[in-house]
Amino acid sequence: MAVVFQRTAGLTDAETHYCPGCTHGIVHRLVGEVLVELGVLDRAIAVIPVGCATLAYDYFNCDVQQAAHGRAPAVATGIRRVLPDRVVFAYQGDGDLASIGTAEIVHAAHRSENITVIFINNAIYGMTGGQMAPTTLVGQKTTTSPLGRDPRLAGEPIRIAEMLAQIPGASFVERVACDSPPHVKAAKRVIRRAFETQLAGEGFALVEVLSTCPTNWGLEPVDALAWVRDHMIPYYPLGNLRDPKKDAAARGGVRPEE
Amino acid sequence: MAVVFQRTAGLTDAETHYCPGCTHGIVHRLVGEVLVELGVLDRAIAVIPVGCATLAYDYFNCDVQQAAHGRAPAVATGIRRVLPDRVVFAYQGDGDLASIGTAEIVHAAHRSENITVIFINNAIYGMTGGQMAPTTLVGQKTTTSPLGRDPRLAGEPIRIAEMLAQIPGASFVERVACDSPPHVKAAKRVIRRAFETQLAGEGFALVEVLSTCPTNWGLEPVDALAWVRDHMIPYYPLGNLRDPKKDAAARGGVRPEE
Amino acid sequence: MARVLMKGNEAVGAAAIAAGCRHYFGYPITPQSELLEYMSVHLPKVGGVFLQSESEVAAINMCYGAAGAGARVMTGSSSPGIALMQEGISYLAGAELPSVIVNIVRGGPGLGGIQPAQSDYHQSTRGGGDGDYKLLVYAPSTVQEMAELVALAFDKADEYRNPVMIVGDGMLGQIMEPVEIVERPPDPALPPKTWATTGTRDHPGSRSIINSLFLKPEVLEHHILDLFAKYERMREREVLVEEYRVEDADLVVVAYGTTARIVKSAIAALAAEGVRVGLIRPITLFPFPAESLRRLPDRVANLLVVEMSMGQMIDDVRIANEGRRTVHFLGRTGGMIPLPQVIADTVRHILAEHHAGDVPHVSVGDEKGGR
Amino acid sequence: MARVLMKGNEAVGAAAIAAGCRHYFGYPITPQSELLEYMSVHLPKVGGVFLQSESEVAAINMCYGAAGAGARVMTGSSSPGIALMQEGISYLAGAELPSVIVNIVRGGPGLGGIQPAQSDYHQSTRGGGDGDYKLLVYAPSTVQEMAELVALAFDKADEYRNPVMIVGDGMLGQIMEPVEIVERPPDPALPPKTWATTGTRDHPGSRSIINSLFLKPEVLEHHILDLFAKYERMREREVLVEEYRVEDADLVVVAYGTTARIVKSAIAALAAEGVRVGLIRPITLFPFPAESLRRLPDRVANLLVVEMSMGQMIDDVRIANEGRRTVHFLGRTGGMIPLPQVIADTVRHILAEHHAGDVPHVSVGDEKGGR
Amino acid sequence: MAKGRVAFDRDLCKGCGLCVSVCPEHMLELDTATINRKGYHPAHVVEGREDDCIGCALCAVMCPDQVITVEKF
Amino acid sequence: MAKGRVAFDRDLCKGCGLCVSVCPEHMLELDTATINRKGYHPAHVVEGREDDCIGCALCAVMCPDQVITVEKF
Amino acid sequence: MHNERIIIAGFGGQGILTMGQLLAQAALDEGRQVTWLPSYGPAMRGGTANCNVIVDDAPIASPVVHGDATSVLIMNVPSMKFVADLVPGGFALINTSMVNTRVERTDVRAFYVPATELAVAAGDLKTTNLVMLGAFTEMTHCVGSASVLHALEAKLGGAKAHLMDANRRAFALGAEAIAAQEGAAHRPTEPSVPR
Amino acid sequence: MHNERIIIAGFGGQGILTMGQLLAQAALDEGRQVTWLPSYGPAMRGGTANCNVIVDDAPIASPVVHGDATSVLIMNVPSMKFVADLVPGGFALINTSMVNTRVERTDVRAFYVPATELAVAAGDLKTTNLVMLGAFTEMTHCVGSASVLHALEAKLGGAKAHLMDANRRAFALGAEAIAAQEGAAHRPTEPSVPR
Ligand SMILES: Cc1ncc(C[n+]2csc(CCOP(=O)(O)OP(=O)(O)O)c2C)c(N)n1
Ligand SMILES: Cc1ncc(C[n+]2csc(CCOP(=O)(O)OP(=O)(O)O)c2C)c(N)n1
Ligand code: SF4
Ligand code: SF4
Ligand code: SF4
Ligand code: SF4
Ligand code: SF4
Ligand code: SF4
Ligand SMILES: [Mg+2]
Ligand SMILES: [Mg+2]
Repeated sequence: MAVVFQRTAGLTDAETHYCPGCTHGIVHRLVGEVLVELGVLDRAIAVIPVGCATLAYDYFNCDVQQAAHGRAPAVATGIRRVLPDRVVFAYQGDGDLASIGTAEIVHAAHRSENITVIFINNAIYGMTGGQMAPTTLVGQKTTTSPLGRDPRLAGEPIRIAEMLAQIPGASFVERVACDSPPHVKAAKRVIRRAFETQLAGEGFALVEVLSTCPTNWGLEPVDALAWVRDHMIPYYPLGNLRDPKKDAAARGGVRPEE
Repeated sequence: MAVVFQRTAGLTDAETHYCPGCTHGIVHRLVGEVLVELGVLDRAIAVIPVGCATLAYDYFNCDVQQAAHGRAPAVATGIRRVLPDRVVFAYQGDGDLASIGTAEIVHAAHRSENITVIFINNAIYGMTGGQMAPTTLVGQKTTTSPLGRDPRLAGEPIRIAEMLAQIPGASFVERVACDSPPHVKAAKRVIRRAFETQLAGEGFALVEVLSTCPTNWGLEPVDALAWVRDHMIPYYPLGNLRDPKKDAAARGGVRPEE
Repeated sequence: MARVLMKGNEAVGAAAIAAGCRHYFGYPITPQSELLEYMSVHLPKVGGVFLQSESEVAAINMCYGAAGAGARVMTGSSSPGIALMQEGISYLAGAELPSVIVNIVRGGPGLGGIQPAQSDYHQSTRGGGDGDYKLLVYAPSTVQEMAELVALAFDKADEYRNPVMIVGDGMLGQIMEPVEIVERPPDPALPPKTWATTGTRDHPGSRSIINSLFLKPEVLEHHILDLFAKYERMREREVLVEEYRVEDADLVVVAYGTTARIVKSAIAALAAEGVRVGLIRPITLFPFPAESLRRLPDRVANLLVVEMSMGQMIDDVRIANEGRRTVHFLGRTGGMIPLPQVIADTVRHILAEHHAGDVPHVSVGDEKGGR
Repeated sequence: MARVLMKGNEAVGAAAIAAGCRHYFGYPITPQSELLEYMSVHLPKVGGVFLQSESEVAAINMCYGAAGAGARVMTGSSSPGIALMQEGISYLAGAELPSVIVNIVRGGPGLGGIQPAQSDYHQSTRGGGDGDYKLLVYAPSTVQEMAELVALAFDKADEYRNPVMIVGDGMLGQIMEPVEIVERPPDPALPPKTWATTGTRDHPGSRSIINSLFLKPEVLEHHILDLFAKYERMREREVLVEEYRVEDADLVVVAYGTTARIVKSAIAALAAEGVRVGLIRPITLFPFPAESLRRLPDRVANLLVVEMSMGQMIDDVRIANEGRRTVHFLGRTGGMIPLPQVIADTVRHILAEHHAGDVPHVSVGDEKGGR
Repeated sequence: MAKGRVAFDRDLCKGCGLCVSVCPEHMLELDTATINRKGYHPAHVVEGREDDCIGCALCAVMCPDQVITVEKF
Repeated sequence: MAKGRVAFDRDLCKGCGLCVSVCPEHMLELDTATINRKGYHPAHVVEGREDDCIGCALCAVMCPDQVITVEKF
Repeated sequence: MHNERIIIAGFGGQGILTMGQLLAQAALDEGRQVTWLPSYGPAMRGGTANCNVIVDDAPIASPVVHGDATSVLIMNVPSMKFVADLVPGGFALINTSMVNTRVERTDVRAFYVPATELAVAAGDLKTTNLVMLGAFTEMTHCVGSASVLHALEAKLGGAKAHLMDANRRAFALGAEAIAAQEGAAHRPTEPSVPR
Repeated sequence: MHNERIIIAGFGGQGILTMGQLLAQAALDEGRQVTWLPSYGPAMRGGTANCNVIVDDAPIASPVVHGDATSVLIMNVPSMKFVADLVPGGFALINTSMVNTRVERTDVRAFYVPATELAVAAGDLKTTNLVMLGAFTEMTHCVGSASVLHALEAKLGGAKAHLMDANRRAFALGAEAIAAQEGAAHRPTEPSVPR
């Protein structure tokens, strides 16, 4: 008999304030598990955003800095440049990262800051009550797109992973989802890979996680998972866009660690 | 006997403050010529940046708004949304657009604002005395990369055109250069095409122009042209990355205007 | 239009539309988001443009573009978002662009909290942006007044070619009260915006330029002197203030916004005991109603400033007071609201113990008696 | 180290490095860029990190991260760039992060100009960011003093866990003067930064958290009261002021920064005529040396405030003065520099015409006599 | 014989039902008869189905609130 | 016979030499004997080469300061 | 005519804020002065919610009800703390389906209504707030029943008109539950607090 | 020992700011008090440049020289306006290679030196500023020649040491040009302006 699943030490015992079924909780757990499994929890520093995860300083069981809205990559840069041997990651929502924080994430990638970014794309502004995000799907109703997102007024949703993957410094970029157990398990492997990129000193790594916001989507949690599968994944294809492993292979294996 | 080349009415008679041989002057002229040739000078509104072109309100022979550093796309958006039938363009440097104004340019593209952006990539901050830009080449010496740009500290230079081309709303994106008469002539055709995109209501259009800054590069003007050819073009390949024409063709000609 | 129940945030939106505002650029933030949401629903219905910007920085610069193009334009946010707009606001002032900016203030500093506060007074009245400039600043205290001041703000913005700020605390944004929204098209006496970059030349060769750069210091100074002549006109003509029961008062309270309403409840309670307390309620924070303080009856030996902050307006009270009366302070901050009971207690205490010249009574963030 | 000729901007950098600063994040802007450039050359030589950020917004937030991680960190900019930092500065204050911010002030509003000014006084002393907070603000007047105050700033930032601002005008950034840079490692009496997120747990389960969010208003208020207790300690202990020839003065000028130097030239000229003029030069703008004004000899009936602005520090002078003396003002703005000749004329004029209680003499941006 | 066992820390449960939806054995449900400390109907094993658990932990993988511990035999 | 003609508005010239560098006829040079109103040695046609101009306007295309007018016959 | 200073409190999602708005709208329709002040927080579910409603004849100064409530409506256990805000003689209305403790103060009047159960009886668990409103109206006669129901009708509008019946039933059941108890609506017209 | 308040002015690129720095460094090396205040602007070429240098024995209050200059060094036509800043008895030094007008004021002393031509003679056009400095030093004896040359040597450093010779020649030619004129270095030690 063996315990095959239990609470991770990567998170504190605090109960989260997240709504029932919100996948922020799942991603928190995956990050916590990965930190523990990589043995780096004790030297990890989290940078948390403004958004529903803004209270995550109570959850991640490591040092935490709460950053201004959108500025987590800049804050993480500050930490990284002071403490080159720690594990630094930023956790950001899509309003935070893809809207107000666009410059900061682009330039963290551009500099290839040796940090890991977990990017929660739930196609909406959760904390402030369901306004449109740059990632909101066409036709999706939000409190600021009451008739559904109109691409003629607001443009078509932005694919952050694809955009960042164009930046030379973006060493690792992959999109995952939280809508089903296999996808969650895959997400964990990818998050691990993103931290390994940092540990190998290979530079900027970002994992975009397609997530739910049952509350502001106005869906039951289970239906929200289905919405990710049926609507988000088709527009935001899962998969790896940049990986030092692949890149090294493409270049003939010059990267030292492979 | 025919006059085959003379001053354009698209620019005022003011003498520019640009340094000898600075290609800002060439690009100004191309924009002025295109506005005249398209017959839209009288309904054009320019948005000018903070950078060496910050005094261009004296040069473009149309209405002009001087925008805060990096915010020209937001200012142009404000104008565009008030005056849907005018011709609105932003003229920005690489510090302005690729550094401080990253969020604004990405989101103007994202919304597919129906504006034209002329992006002067001279691989440096001109006006403030030659600091490193995100576009500064590896090894290039500037006043803030005194030993040459080190990609381990500052990342590898960003290719803005490629990055923006990933955004669905970026309808027209092309890179040109100012280093030789054929390239200048081609640049004019491309700038014209970018304005035509706007006139056809096809959304966001951007032309990246590889330019010189003889003063801060510490080169004679003619040598600066050679530097564009020998160092910039190899890293920043010229060519079209997005065009509604091509895109429509690829989609089977569904765009109305083709 | 009849009186309807509306949130303060919604009333701002409705009043703006009724005043001919057709362009809104903004970014979500609690406790202001209902304004944004109201605009997203209602502006398109009247052919207007609502655009959710990528950030507050972008929002204020979109306002700049739109205002420069001649439109009646508005943006709104709450404290941290307004902090981000400071450079843009300074540009608006420098380029003399009419625009209305709404700050539904919450507690700071930093991310702070989301409950009501008045701790952005300095930022609003003295400029958090760079350089010498002023905004015309309105501080309504009811939803109805907020609606009326919003309408006024658009006219004044156009009249002075200056950004105008509406400062409401989170309470005023969230409260619902009956309000009558009156259609109020732009004052026909306003001059045409010939300076705007409308892309239409009056005559060939005439161009409009919107700009705040003046590399020659003598030119920039001249420009600033012109701006300050304008601010001086505002000081002469635009002061709004409510003087409430000051004629026979033993003590006068100075408070604005919802805090002033709470003070009124305290005044009523004190009146029932025979204690006569007056209220000076600045409705314009800039220009500050210094005259109202100066011409108070001689019998008023004590002033009590009540703010939802650690004391910011008190600077303007002190400057106007010039040492004539003892200035006391009662402040709650970080989202705490001073209660009428506490205000009344403070007044009783001052009247019992203090006379002009005494050390002022400072009571900030007492542990009890706030909400 | 011997006295060497250095630009003010360079001396800031050298002094910071001598004070143990090893991290600089910043963005170019005239007239401050030499600081950035100095750091790009010299920080790597001592194993430090220079990073040109993508913007001032990023720079101040990098400072936040680095300060939170326990480093001695600095950023610098000039007026519009500092305006952009306001949200970040408010966060630094809210999260109590020690850091040094240099503002080499130029004329505003908006893009304004690039010549020297003092028109960011309000922004520095009252917060252009959101909420109730204060910075410790130093205003040096020579390059040597700037170097010394930078060193002090790092210690004070650590001591109070508060951002400290150095305010110099463009002149002070650009001027070269002999300066001696003294190695000045962190004061050994400073407590260890146990609060920093260094990613090293003191004991298992102990975590450090850097944060400015307090959703519960009572908790946020408590936090702000703690901050203000700290600011009160600064008021008690940190005031720096130069009182120059005030003992036997007929009139006292209040001026800071390079303006104060120009005033001294005027004082020398007046002294030659037998006119006795004193100078109060605030070295800390917050805390403001109000006491120095209060305890002036009774014979001083007139104060003259001289600023390179339309009058900002004058607010603090008026608040401290409480109506006791007549406060006059002489200001130049937008990059214009008040000349000793004009200052001397103004003093002569005041002494000839005014006595306590008269209407103050206001002379702003006179067409002649500035540079 | 049961191949696995699940245990719920039921006061942590927010009744979102994600675990219920993914259990391949369909052996979980929300306990509508109970309201936990947080005010939710917590998830539990359908009465009598305890032995059907295969210990696959899919329920736990999807639980956002770390309510579930899984053992495998 | 000349195929073209170039004219320089010489007080506008900043002496950058771009026109000189691109003229296929190599018929332009900076006039080091002259300093114009702006303080530069302006470009001009090498003495005696006036008739070599082919009116290709390449010089004008590269001139950042609109100094050059070109006619073609 | 009653002048009331009301606190309504419970879990988020129980329709707390709507209750207050209906009351406020009803009062407005009756030509009274009214303010409605909500608690507000982040969008996340599961927190507590409350609002202050003041109905008066004179213009309302402070919109805050704190320590001077004439009525409190309580929908969950944590909200029992608001009983302390009642003035002597004030009314507490408790939803006993959610709250199993009693009011300890003896200087106030407590009314107990199993509102959730009555709502289920009315045909829809979601009408619990209407049960409470019915009870409150009967308890205080602060506003007329017709005004509340009218306000609700206006709020539901066309699309949700079918919900009106259950709500109407719920409202009536709440009123009946109070009518059956003694002491309701007998409070002096003018509450004994300064306003 | 002279106390001097100097304005140096000309085109950007003529080494105006460097001239001031060399003077300031020389003064510092001689143990004097000194300030050097440049004009500054955007990076674009072609504008005018000037700087104020004050050399004194007492600490220097205002670093601005305006209307109270004891010397002006003029390298282009537009800079002739600075002659107006001279105190009576002040010295104007004009580079006649660039300026073909004469000083009109009669209450100041003007010196004319064909500095550019002398620089060419010294072997490098770019040493024009050293010609001017040589002339100025001879004219005022404000600092010693050796100090200026020493400052230049330090500034050029190793890599550019080969330029030293031409500069030295230029400096000497400037000094000679003045020595040949009458009236230099005869100004009273203490300028008649308040400092
Ligand atoms: C400068 C600033 N602007 C706006 C806000 C308000 N705000 C808080 S959270 C948030 C949106 C968060 O959305 P997202 O990043 O998508 O995170 P989620 O809540 O969806 O996880 C906003 C706009 C703020 N706190 N600061
Ligand atoms: C907010 C702000 N930050 C910095 C500056 C200073 N500044 C003026 S121009 C400029 C750089 C311009 O470089 P670029 O955009 O590349 O234009 P170029 O001069 O090279 O054409 C900077 C940083 C400013 N004016 N405002
Ligand atoms: S509001 Fe949305 S994103 Fe935020 S906790 Fe609730 S479900 Fe999750
Ligand atoms: S500094 Fe560079 S970019 Fe600016 S005008 Fe001169 S050459 Fe052109
Ligand atoms: S472990 Fe597998 S079988 Fe057992 S309850 Fe969970 S999902 Fe069902
Ligand atoms: S997934 Fe977790 S929180 Fe959701 S119902 Fe199951 S055990 Fe409860
Ligand atoms: S037109 Fe052609 S041939 Fe004639 S001068 Fe110009 S470049 Fe030379
Ligand atoms: S290109 Fe133009 S500016 Fe340059 S040298 Fe030729 S004519 Fe003169
Ligand atoms: Mg989101
Ligand atoms: Mg550039």
